[in-house]
Amino acid sequence: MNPDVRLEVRADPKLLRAVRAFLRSYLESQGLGAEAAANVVLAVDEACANSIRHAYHFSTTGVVDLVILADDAGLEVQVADQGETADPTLLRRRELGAGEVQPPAPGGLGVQIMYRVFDEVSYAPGERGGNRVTMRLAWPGGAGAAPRGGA
Amino acid sequence: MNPDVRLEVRADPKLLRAVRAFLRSYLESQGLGAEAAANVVLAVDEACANSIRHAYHFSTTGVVDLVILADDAGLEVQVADQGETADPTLLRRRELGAGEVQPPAPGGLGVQIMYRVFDEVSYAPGERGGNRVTMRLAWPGGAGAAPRGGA
Amino acid sequence: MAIQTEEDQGTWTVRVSGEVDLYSSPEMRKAVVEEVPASADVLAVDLEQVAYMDSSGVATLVEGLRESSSQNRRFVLLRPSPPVRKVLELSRLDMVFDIEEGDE
Amino acid sequence: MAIQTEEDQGTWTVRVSGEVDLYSSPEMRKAVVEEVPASADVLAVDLEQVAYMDSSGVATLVEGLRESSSQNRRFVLLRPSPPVRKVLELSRLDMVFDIEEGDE
Ligand SMILES: Nc1ncnc2c1ncn2[C@@H]1O[C@H](COP(=O)(O)OP(=O)(O)O)[C@@H](O)[C@H]1O
Ligand SMILES: Nc1ncnc2c1ncn2[C@@H]1O[C@H](COP(=O)(O)OP(=O)(O)O)[C@@H](O)[C@H]1O
Repeated sequence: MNPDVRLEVRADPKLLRAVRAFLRSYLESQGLGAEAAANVVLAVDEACANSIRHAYHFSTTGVVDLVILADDAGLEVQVADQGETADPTLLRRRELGAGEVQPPAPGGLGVQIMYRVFDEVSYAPGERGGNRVTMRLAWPGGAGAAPRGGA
Repeated sequence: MNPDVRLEVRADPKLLRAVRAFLRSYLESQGLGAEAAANVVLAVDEACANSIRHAYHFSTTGVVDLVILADDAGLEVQVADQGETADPTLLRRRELGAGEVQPPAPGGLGVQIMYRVFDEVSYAPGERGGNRVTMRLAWPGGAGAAPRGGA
Repeated sequence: MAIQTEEDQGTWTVRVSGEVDLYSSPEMRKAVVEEVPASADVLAVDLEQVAYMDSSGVATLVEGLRESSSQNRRFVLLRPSPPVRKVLELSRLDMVFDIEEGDE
Repeated sequence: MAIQTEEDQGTWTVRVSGEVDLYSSPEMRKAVVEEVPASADVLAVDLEQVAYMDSSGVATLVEGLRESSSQNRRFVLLRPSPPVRKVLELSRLDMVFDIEEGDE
């Protein structure tokens, strides 16, 4: 896969809207349906928001680094920061067992959304500190099935 | 000025739409009016299209590199490529004298659009070949007059 | 994002429109957590015009729900738009809220 | 971008919608330069639904104009949208085209 795009954004919550606009248009041009695209946009936004909040603690001098790759099989998005490295136990997939009810807590949602939207999510500490999350999604309908190449 | 965004896009015409969507949303969040924003989007798109066409000759392995900076005074956008360096005589501002009529030729429009939209446009050959164009615009209404910080 | 508020016979309605995200959710928090009049028996958050909501928006709604419970106030989400429904579902919190679809 | 064509009493109408840019203008070129039937006396390019046009779109319209002149065919732009007007103006080519605003 050759990266289609690399996007380095100052860690400013105000810039997230433009990142989402980019992604929506990009995913549409890749032929991904609007609903699936909306989910991807949400999950990537959550990853960026986590870098801003938890890695940089809202210091807007930090940079959030997105890499977007696509081929006939699927999509890969990487989101990296050079802030405070996360406690790995907080980054695990959690699913509710039968009969369990999600306690309505106001936190702990973003990472689980990423797991639920993408087929694969893996976190790694950055080379020089920070965090990198790599998220992969097969195009719906199987390899090369999405009508990529659409206008 | 600290850069808000750096965007490296594969030199594929199909990706320009997403770049425009990013810019539109970014300029709106900077408080620039819709009409002025549309002009900026057009001029930046012309610079990117020139890198794809003239520097890379549509070879999609090239990369177009955008840097976007803003402060209270204005906006700066840089578009760079590492392709074939342009003949500088083709990059000059041309204005029609009184009574002159633009010959309706199908080329030679993009660079002049950039000069007409931005306050300052300057071309320089890249450090290792290629081209870099730097475009600056004061926010309409004078220093800090644009209602920046809007949602 | 934009917020409009309205009072009608003990029901305090907060109408949210646009995109609710890390940048804008603090403003929504003011409206659904901090600035609800003590006299309100019902807090209704109208989400029909919300084009986007992230988990910080969901977290804010959870705070509004908790705060309302502690005040014995009913907390209801009115006509959540498809993107709101989706993020609630992905957060596994769609069953936690009192959701109304009708015309108020 | 999407293209629709229609023939009516010697007038060939090409209706363009969406965004015309470096990626999509080759398709518009087909419709306004290559695939116009020889029988057409008038080529009308309807630009009312064009949300964006760059200079490659303008260059394509100039080609259509030239090609039409050489065929003794009238070339007219119908109801150009504000973004089309803007790029024609910035290209200093707004006076070159025959522009019609009316209902055809
Ligand atoms: N990029 C990151 N940098 C540092 N810590 C992170 C990062 N992403 C996630 N975390 C950690 O993982 C936790 C869970 O994240 P999340 O599921 O998004 O919920 P929340 O952000 O509401 O806490 C965060 O509280 C934080 O401690
Ligand atoms: N990034 C670039 N790389 C190489 N050449 C360029 C670049 N930008 C502009 N040029 C040169 O400048 C000329 C004028 O560009 P422009 O005004 O956009 O018109 P057009 O693209 O229709 O020729 C181009 O034909 C090309 O020779």
